[in-house]
Amino acid sequence: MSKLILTRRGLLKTGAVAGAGLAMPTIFASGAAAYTNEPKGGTVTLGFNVPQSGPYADEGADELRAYKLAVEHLNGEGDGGMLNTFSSKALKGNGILGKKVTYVTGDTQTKSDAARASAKSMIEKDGAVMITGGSSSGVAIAVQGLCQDAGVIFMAGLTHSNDTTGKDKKANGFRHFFNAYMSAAALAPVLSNAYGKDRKFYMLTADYTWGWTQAASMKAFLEGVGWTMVKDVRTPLATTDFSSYIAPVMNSGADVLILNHYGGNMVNSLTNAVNFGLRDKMVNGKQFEIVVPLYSRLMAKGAGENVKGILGSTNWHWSLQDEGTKAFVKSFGTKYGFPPSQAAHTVYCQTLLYADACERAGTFNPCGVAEALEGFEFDGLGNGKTLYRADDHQCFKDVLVVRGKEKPTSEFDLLEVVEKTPVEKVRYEPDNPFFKGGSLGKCNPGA
Amino acid sequence: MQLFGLSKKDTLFLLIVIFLTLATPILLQPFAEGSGLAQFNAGYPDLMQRFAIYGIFAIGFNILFGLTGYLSFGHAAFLGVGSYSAVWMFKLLTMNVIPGIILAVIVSGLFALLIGWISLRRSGIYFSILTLAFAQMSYNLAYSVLTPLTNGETGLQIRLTDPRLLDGANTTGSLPTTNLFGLAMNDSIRLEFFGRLFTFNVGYYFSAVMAIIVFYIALRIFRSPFGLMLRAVKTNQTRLNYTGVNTRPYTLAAFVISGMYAGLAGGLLAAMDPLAGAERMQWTASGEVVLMTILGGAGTMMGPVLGAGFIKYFENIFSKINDNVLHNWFGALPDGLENFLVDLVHPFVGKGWHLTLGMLFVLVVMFLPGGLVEGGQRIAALFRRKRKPDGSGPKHQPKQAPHVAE
Amino acid sequence: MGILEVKNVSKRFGGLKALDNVNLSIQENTVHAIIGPNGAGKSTLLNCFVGKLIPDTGSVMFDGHSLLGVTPYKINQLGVSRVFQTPEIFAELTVLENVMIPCFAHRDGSFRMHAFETVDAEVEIREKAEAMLHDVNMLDKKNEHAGSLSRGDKRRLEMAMCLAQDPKLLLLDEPTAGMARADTNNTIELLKDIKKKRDITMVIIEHDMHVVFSLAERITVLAQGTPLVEDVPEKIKGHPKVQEAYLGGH
Amino acid sequence: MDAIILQILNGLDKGSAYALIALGLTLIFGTLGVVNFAHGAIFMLGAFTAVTLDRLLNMSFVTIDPTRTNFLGQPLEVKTPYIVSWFGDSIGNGIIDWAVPLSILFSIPIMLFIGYAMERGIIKHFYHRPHADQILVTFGLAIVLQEIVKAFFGANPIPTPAPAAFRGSFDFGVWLGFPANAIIYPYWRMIYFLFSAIVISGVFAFLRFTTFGMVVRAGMADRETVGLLGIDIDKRFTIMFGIAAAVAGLAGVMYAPINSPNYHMGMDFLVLSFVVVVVGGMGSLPGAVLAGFLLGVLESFASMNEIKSILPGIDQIIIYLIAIIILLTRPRGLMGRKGVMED
Repeated sequence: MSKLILTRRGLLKTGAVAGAGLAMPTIFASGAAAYTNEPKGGTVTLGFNVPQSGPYADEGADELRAYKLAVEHLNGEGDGGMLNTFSSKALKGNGILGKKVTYVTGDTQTKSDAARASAKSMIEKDGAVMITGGSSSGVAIAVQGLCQDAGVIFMAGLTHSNDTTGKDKKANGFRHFFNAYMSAAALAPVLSNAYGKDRKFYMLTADYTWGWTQAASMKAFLEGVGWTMVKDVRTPLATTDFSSYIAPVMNSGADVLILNHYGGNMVNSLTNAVNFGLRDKMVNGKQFEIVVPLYSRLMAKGAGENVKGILGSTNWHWSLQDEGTKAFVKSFGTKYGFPPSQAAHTVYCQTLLYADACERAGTFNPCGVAEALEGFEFDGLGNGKTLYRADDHQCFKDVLVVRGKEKPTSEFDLLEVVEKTPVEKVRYEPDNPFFKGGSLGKCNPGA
Repeated sequence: MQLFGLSKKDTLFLLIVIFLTLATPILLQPFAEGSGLAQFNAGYPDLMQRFAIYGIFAIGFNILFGLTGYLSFGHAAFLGVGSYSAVWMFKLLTMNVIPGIILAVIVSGLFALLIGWISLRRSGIYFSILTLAFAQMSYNLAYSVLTPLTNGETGLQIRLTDPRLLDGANTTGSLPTTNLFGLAMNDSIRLEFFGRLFTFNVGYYFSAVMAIIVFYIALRIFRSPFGLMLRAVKTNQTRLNYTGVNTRPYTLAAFVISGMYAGLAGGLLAAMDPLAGAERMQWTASGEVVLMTILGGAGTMMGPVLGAGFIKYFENIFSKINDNVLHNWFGALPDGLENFLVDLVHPFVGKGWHLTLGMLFVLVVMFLPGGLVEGGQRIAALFRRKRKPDGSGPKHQPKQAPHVAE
Repeated sequence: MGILEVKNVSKRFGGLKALDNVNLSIQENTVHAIIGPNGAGKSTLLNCFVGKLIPDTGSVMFDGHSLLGVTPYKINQLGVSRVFQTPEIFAELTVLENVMIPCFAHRDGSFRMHAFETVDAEVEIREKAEAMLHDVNMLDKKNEHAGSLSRGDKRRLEMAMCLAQDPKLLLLDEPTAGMARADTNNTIELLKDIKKKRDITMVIIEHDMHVVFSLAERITVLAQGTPLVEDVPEKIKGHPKVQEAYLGGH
Repeated sequence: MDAIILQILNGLDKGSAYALIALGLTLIFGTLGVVNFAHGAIFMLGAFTAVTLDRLLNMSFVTIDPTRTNFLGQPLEVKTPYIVSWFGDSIGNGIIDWAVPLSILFSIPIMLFIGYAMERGIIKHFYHRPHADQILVTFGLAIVLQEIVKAFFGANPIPTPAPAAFRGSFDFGVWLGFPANAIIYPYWRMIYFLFSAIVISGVFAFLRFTTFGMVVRAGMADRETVGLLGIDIDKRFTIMFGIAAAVAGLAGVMYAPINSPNYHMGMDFLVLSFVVVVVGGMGSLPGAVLAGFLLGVLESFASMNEIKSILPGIDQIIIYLIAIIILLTRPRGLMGRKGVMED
């Protein structure tokens, strides 16, 4: 009638002596499950943890759309999307390892506390075997740490900070999205070609971890192509009006302004900068230019006309013409009526990649899945040939440099791809100074 | 029966609270696993821990606000400072939670002493804004300039490379867990009965015992001459001054005590999950505890706890109801009706959980001026009236502030 | 030497001279009334006794202590209690609690961290408070909310609160203001009764001459911030200067 | 020197937004004694009336252009705003271009109505309730309002540009004898500053020179007495609530081109506007305006590199630091009245 399940998560080190008598539950043998939330029935549950309230709610909504699409495709419904173009053919359209895929959703609120609470409820209450999603690096790193401790796989959503696969990398965490270093590496040569070798740049940087890694990467690469930095000014996260930071730019002698901002900050700082007429000015005999290193189409939409002609980088764009992209855009566009964002794309890929790794490993055990993902090379997911590097669980793929389109044909057609920087140009060693300091640790299956 | 220096009524009250707290893992799991309503079960460790911890936070806040009427809008700062202190203890000394929690309480108490000493020079809205300003400064600095101390955006985490002087070398290659003399906080016993899964979690029971202890302390404070003085501060400070009472040390003591409660809550949050993020100090977090207290019923013993549970329940349970779940619920109905109902409910759940919460704030405060506790009292009165039809039910008393008992 | 010695006290508000070189000596165990037309400075003077205002010049000595710049609660702890024009009570507490608070303050001083004792266990305090309520005929209302009392009851409650501290000096700021005749008479009786039972000095500010002449042993007449005369009631009644001040010579 | 002038301009501009919001807030605080946490949401609603008008003007019919394709390779649906088809290209697009200034007219009745409805529907039940209850109900209301906006307009910022004629910037420096490009300032921000100056003086003139205003000011000072005079002060206070909402709404409309509106912009301003009102002193309208400009200017100065290099992170906390200093040195803020919201 009743059954007793015992779990013993976590490893006890300190208490072995002190707590032997106190630690009642620990005297029972370890539980029946081989790893956290081992799926027992005919279904497997994935946890989609995305911002549903707060400034990134639209991005979260788009991620959620892509997740639903991915689940359909995995379960053999719909047109199959990128399953048809994916280089690995392990997935059969019958769920994962024969189990039907179900999912639970949660709201990260773009706060690390709330995101962890939401992820925990997915793990503890709903039995999710993998957590994925998110739209900021702080949240990604926080949830990645949680998943490591709990013994489930974390497939990061939109997170661009170097730290996610740098000093905060974890054995159970994987990132498909590109990072600040790659953006800078891809942008620098394009900028120097477009605007000349002798430029002076001024940076406004969001005053938190992501902003700093972005600024440091941009500085390193732009100085590498011979540009000189006039100043790097940090702006508080809560800033809504950037006028007092932008006003001094004109007189600083700089002729390029780099905005290391994302989300609402980016929309406002770019709008303010354009309103100040910076782009109409000539400085040092050159046209003044603005650069936004990390672009997002959804955010670009918020800035409206102001993005026209402005260069930046992005992980993926729907206007690419490879087979994978076309299949994904068709599938997504048919279902929802508009093209997917880069956030939607990266989380769709992450879901497929996870499912595929489970199939290839033949298990949902996080250690098996991680092993299958490490060093995995694939193609057909819209970014060309891609490698999931074993050393830091970062995907290496081409990086897109894009420009705000001068004559958009629709409300989605805001960016045009200027250059596809090949992966060799953005690759770095795992011990690169921008990424050193953390270690993956060992994969944790929990239980 | 009188225990622990409490009156008979209070002893009974405390025993009920102890029973409810200990039975929470069962009480919050009323629906069978796999049934459509299982979505509303809240008996999983993380949420139960949050109930207990935010309950502590709100009880402490109520000692200041409910008794003295001083509305602090910066209490989250103490929560955050408590969390940071505890995590630093986990990093430097040991993963045993006791030193971390003790440090959290001490540091937040000192921080409260400093902020209270300055802010209590003013009263009313001026006091509120002073506390708000201090908390916002703490948050902004923790997010940016103080990153070496707080790890900024990402939040302060434990690492393999931390010294942890008392714990000995870590050879496992994975992060240690917080524990109480070896009893890991994330250990659980799970029992399945009648298709319901009950999780008895070490961390929850640790928080629950803490919550009961501090609830008892708060009860004693409410019933003490000190508590009487605090209530006198709220009702008439002028008279109190002309009665030979120096109100400053009283309010400051209340402020520091409630700051220490917040620090304890922060320390416990870190003990359950060793990560301390700056968002814990943001004004929205301070506002949340204000809302919890008022929603439940300020100045009452149970109100703040109820309010805390109410808000945390919505945040964690309602936000997870998506269309998929809705279709499951209404799946048995004809398609047209099913879609209609799903569309009807859709805006209020999942990403719309804020909307529902906001509407409930408005409704509760409109129709239950004494908060959720008043709702409980009304229901109780209804039952009492039924039992005694002779009309000796609740008298129509002149409207008054919710009574301190209950 | 009186219990309260006021020497050369002046107080200005902007251009207005509220008190002008006031000298006053109040003898122990007397009932001393201060009367005068509106704006004579009576309330200002009273506020200088309790620490609410600090005189610009001069000195106020109570029982050998200077009261200048001393905060109200410290002055109260020296033995000065005050009854306000509008009763200041703890409206949200019960009548009994209202009286227990001054009992605590009298026993424990201006601050004590008695957070872990219970009010219920303080039998002595409660009994004393009940005795005080008995003195003012309010014991039957001890569990009522103070805020819902009638004005007369509030006044009596406030007196009980003040007396609970065994003050040496009781300051009464128009204790019968706004009262019906019957209530006023009750209050007079009450004050007489108090005076009979204990050693206490009272200073009364009052408009109502009936009250003043029923209670006062000495009277000071204040006009335009200066004492005009000070004498026993019988002499004040017919004093020409008083007539002038009240009936308006200018 | 030019840097300082620039930051003064910036500060005045920021300050005018703060002052406008704080002015409305203090009308509600001072007149009605209500702690209105929904005031930020009203500001946000104002901005969204501009968005709504923009949407309305852009209402389009759809024609299929077979020669072009959309992102799925299907024939492109071309949208033509009705206004353009009615009035022709130049006039039609001209009207759409002027959506923001037009929304000023559009928003006044709407915001007055919203304020009126809020006061009659909810706020009026809370005049005699504790401030804590007012906070809870208005906060709940703010959440509801912003969630409704989110449901209709999404969470992303929505670009709402100023008319083409006001885009770009003006070279102040040349005017003052500085070299070119030394002090440039966007036209729209200057308009914002002028606009708020007009609105603020309008409100002051209204309160000073009309009978209505005089009654309201008397009511602010002593509500009971005015009530005893047989004047229906409640009705006037309702209207004041409407006016306060309209002021906040106008601040929002005009702010839309400066920063693209999003649904939680009200919350971003809420805390700040409370700080401004309290620093200005409870119940004082001139105090609120003064504090708005003061904090705006100081915030701008704090973001100067020269100052940041001496005090890193000062721009993160300047507003709060100033608030603390002012409240500790002046117990009732800059110009607060005694006894208002002190208990």
